[in-house]
Amino acid sequence: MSATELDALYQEIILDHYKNPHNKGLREPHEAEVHHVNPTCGDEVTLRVHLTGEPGAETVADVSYDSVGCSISQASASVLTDLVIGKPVDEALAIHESFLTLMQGRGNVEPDEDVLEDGIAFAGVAKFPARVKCALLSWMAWKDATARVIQEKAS
Amino acid sequence: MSATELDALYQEIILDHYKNPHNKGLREPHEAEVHHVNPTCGDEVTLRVHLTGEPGAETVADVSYDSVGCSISQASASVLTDLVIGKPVDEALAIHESFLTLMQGRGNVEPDEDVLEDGIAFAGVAKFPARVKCALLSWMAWKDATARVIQEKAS
Amino acid sequence: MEGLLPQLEVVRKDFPILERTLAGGMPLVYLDSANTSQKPQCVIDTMVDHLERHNANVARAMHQLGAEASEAFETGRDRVAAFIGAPSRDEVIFTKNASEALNLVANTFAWARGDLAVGEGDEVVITEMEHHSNIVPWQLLTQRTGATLRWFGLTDDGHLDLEGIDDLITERTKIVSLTWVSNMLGTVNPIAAITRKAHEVGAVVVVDASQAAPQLPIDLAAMDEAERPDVIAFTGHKVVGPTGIGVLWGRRTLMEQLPPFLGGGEMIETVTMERSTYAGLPHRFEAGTPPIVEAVGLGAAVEYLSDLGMEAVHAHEQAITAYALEGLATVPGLTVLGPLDATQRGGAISFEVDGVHPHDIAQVLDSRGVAVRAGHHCAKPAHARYGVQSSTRMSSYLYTTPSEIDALVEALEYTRSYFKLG
Amino acid sequence: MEGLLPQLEVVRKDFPILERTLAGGMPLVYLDSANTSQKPQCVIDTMVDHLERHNANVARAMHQLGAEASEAFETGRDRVAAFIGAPSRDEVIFTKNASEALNLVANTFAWARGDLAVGEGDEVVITEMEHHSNIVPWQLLTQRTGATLRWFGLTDDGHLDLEGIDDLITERTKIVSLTWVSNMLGTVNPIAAITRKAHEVGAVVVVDASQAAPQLPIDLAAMDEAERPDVIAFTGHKVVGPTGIGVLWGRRTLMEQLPPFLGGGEMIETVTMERSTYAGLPHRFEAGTPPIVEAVGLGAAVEYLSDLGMEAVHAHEQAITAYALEGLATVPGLTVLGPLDATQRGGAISFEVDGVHPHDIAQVLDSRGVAVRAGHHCAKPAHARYGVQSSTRMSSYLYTTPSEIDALVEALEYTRSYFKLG
Ligand SMILES: Cc1ncc(COP(=O)(O)O)c(C=O)c1O
Ligand SMILES: Cc1ncc(COP(=O)(O)O)c(C=O)c1O
Repeated sequence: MSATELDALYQEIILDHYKNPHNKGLREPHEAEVHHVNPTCGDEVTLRVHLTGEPGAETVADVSYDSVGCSISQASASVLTDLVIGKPVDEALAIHESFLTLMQGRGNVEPDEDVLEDGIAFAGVAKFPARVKCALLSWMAWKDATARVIQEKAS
Repeated sequence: MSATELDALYQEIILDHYKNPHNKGLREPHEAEVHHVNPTCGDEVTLRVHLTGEPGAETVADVSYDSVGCSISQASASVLTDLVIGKPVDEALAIHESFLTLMQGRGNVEPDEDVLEDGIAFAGVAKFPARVKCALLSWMAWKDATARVIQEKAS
Repeated sequence: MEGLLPQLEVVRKDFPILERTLAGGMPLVYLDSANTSQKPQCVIDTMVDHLERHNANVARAMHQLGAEASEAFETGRDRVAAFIGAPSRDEVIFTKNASEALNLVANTFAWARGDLAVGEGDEVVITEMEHHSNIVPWQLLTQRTGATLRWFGLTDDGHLDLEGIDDLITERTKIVSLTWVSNMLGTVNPIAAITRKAHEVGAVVVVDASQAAPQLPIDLAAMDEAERPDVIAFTGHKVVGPTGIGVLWGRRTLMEQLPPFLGGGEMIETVTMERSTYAGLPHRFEAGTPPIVEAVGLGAAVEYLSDLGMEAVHAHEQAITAYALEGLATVPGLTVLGPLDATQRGGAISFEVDGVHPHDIAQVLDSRGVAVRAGHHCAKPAHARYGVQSSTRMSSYLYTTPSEIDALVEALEYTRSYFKLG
Repeated sequence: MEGLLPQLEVVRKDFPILERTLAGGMPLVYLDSANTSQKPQCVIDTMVDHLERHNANVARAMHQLGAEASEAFETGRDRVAAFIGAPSRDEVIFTKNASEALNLVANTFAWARGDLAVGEGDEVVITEMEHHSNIVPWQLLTQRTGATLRWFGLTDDGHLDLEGIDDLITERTKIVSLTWVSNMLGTVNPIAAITRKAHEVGAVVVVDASQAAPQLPIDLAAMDEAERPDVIAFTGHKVVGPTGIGVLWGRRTLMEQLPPFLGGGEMIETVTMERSTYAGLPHRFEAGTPPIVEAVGLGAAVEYLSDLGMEAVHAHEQAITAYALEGLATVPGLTVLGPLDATQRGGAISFEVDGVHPHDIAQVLDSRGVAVRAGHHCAKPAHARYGVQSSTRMSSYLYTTPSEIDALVEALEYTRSYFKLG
């Protein structure tokens, strides 16, 4: 890995979010709380989701979390919350999908800044297979928690 | 393996004992009966020992057996019985020891015809590690059975 | 001869050991491939390249070598998944051999609770033609749980006796475990029909594919779900791969319900001194450092087979087997154990020769460079069923030529004359 | 520097991977040997020669290739037995890795009856510094049998807390299982003293020698019987051997009493459909085709180590470790976890750097070619004990040079500046 690739990984935006994470700290109210772990390295996140609105047309009213982990996993949690809070769940899920595609693209996917905003800073991560899991930790937790709330409401 | 080595393995004496085994068929009286198996190939022997005489000075009064197996294992059982029946146990054990040394010698041990008689025909077997177990099957069974009788008598 | 692999002589050049000569300058005639297969140069080279240039531990390592090793290892898994048409690559679990794969299932069933629990009144069904590795694990399971072990018997011509199937596979049946292709009789069993029947009563079906994977095209995803086994097991060293690796493919919903087998590194989610939680598939069943260079080698091996085409490999086996059955029929006093129709069987042919013990046959054959196996081939019950204690087995593979079969038949004639059989 | 291996530069030439360059043309600085060791050419060549010229299945095969393969395989066992001074070569059992070896013991104890039976009221004692592979198996055993799991805690400076030993090792203790050398803290534990104590109460002692075997001379036969563990386990890939093989040495009288683990080919004496009897040691615990080419490679590996001399390897590790501890002490904000005296520890050094997560450290180090491990190193409880969630670990081996340590220290300085830490 060259110094340039290293810089592509550790973009300023990422280091900023790492040093000053948004929406960190667990909050009320929430309908689901999940705890996800990256078994390989031990990074952990506890994440809460609060949805409002009618079944089938929910909105992500709040996402809060507590976590221990590396710069990539911390920054991606921070970016996640920025991107999804306030969005209709459908739209948030589409953003999730788009982030996932970027991360699994091995560096060959062009990120859409309109959709991913600060998230495009993670484009460089996709070239580091070992770090993709770091970037996805909180995103997977969010999807899991959201699915649980929706399922619960439906039943 | 060359044809000469094959002939060294399948000496006439061995093939004769194979076709006309001595002392085959289980007989009474006996103080111990053992069943030994070669796990790799499935060859089996059931062998009985009858000892007479005072503790510490027993004589091998009879050895009889029933077995399924290859020419080497069959012939060696036949030769064994010829060699030990009628001998004092001590002497029979010494013959056993000498046969064992020959078999484990990888072809580098010179057999003593005075001790092993027809048993010297097995010298060629020692060069075939896979067949050494065949040659030793009944010998190990005999030693096991003899040890059991002696132990039983002692206790 | 029809059905042979195109360019067989070129294919043989891929296998360096086939150039070997043995004692007395005899060329090697290797007819023991059901025991273990030979390795093509590309498998060996791939392993060497890995060890010389990419060696590192997997999953845990974040550096470049670690990334390369992990990628190579997981590519091995992808290739194996493709080779058997696994519905999901995460259902492919690496074990140390087929035996461990079968034991993994039997051993975890002993600790299963709820729906999968095995206990008194439950039955496990196997067959009389199983390899010991598909008998002993189920004996241990049933002895330890109080369940009952039952089995399919065999017909005189070497097939499963399916007459009593309705009596054998019942509501009490928890598990049916059987071999796809017999390593002794060569018989190919009707896996789909038996699986369908077992699934009807809610039983789990485990298939020992150790002899099937080398010779039959397998496409799990293409099978009707009702007829698809829940688990299949096979072993690397019989599919031109290295020793030290086996494969267990297991239906996700089953494997996720079974309790852990070996505990340790890589199979955990989190560990405290008091308790642990476990990782998802496939890692849940892969405790400790996996067989890394072996998975890399196995990946190259199944690629090699796929490049030849498993249909072509299968056709080759059938052609050679037919030719061998014909040749063996010309040897006086020789009796083949198992089906005599090459289209209905695999490439392992066990036989007896009147008046000569299998050991002695194998020994004389070996003096002519012909390598076969003699003994019970880890199938004592099947031998007992046919009233024999041991047999001689020739087994061909994709590199076997008709002239090697000729050499076998000639060597058998020589054996008979050596032992002075009329 | 004193204590280094003589002719270190020549020794390094034995390891082809050390010539590799990484992205950006960086030379490889491999400091992840506690994770897996690199392989000398002689190990690779021995494996290639086996695969190209002697490949066959072992034990079962009577032909010349089979005899050659069996001889090569069993020579591997002889060499491993000599390497650890095993009282008997039949006590050396090949497993797939250290994890399987430890699980084999824990798993069979679950089914043991009589003297060895484990149940309610019995206790199993481990330590807080164990690798997950020496924790989870005992959790499973105690959960499944109703026994109680207890453990030694750790002192602030990274040693076992032996204060409460009389309370911990008592008449209730059935098994004590602990690591010889910690893979996280580097601590070398007082195996002899603890074994003596455990034997006094009749407990079985299992020692995880995964990190000890690569670096300490081991001579079991020379140990006082009261102080000799009953079982030791280690793994091939950490002693310059291949993956896919581990070693379990077990006292004969213990191993013969334990029930079978995996059932199948090679571990049996005789099999009928109703029941089986089992072979003697070591085969009793080696079901199925063993790791043949791996045993051959491992044999070459331990020969290589013995030729260098384990005393010399140990001295080298100690010299490098001392030098590394000195170097690391110069990095601002860096804290080493575990003992600080090189003579009292093994070569794995885990540390934290204030303000940078281990992942990020490892990543920047990797951009300079320096390969280390970041995470919990399969020792979550030990990390939790010291209030850290993960750490960075450098681990040296016989091929490590002082200038590689310099490269590490420099790269750590660079990491600090990269993340703009004062
Ligand atoms: C102390 C210790 N025990 C056990 C193991 C497990 O070894 P393996 O992964 O080869 O089973 C390791 C290495 O990973 C180790 O360092
Ligand atoms: C049908 C069958 N099942 C299981 C096995 C066991 O395979 P392994 O010895 O690699 O575990 C074999 C081969 O020995 C086999 O032929």
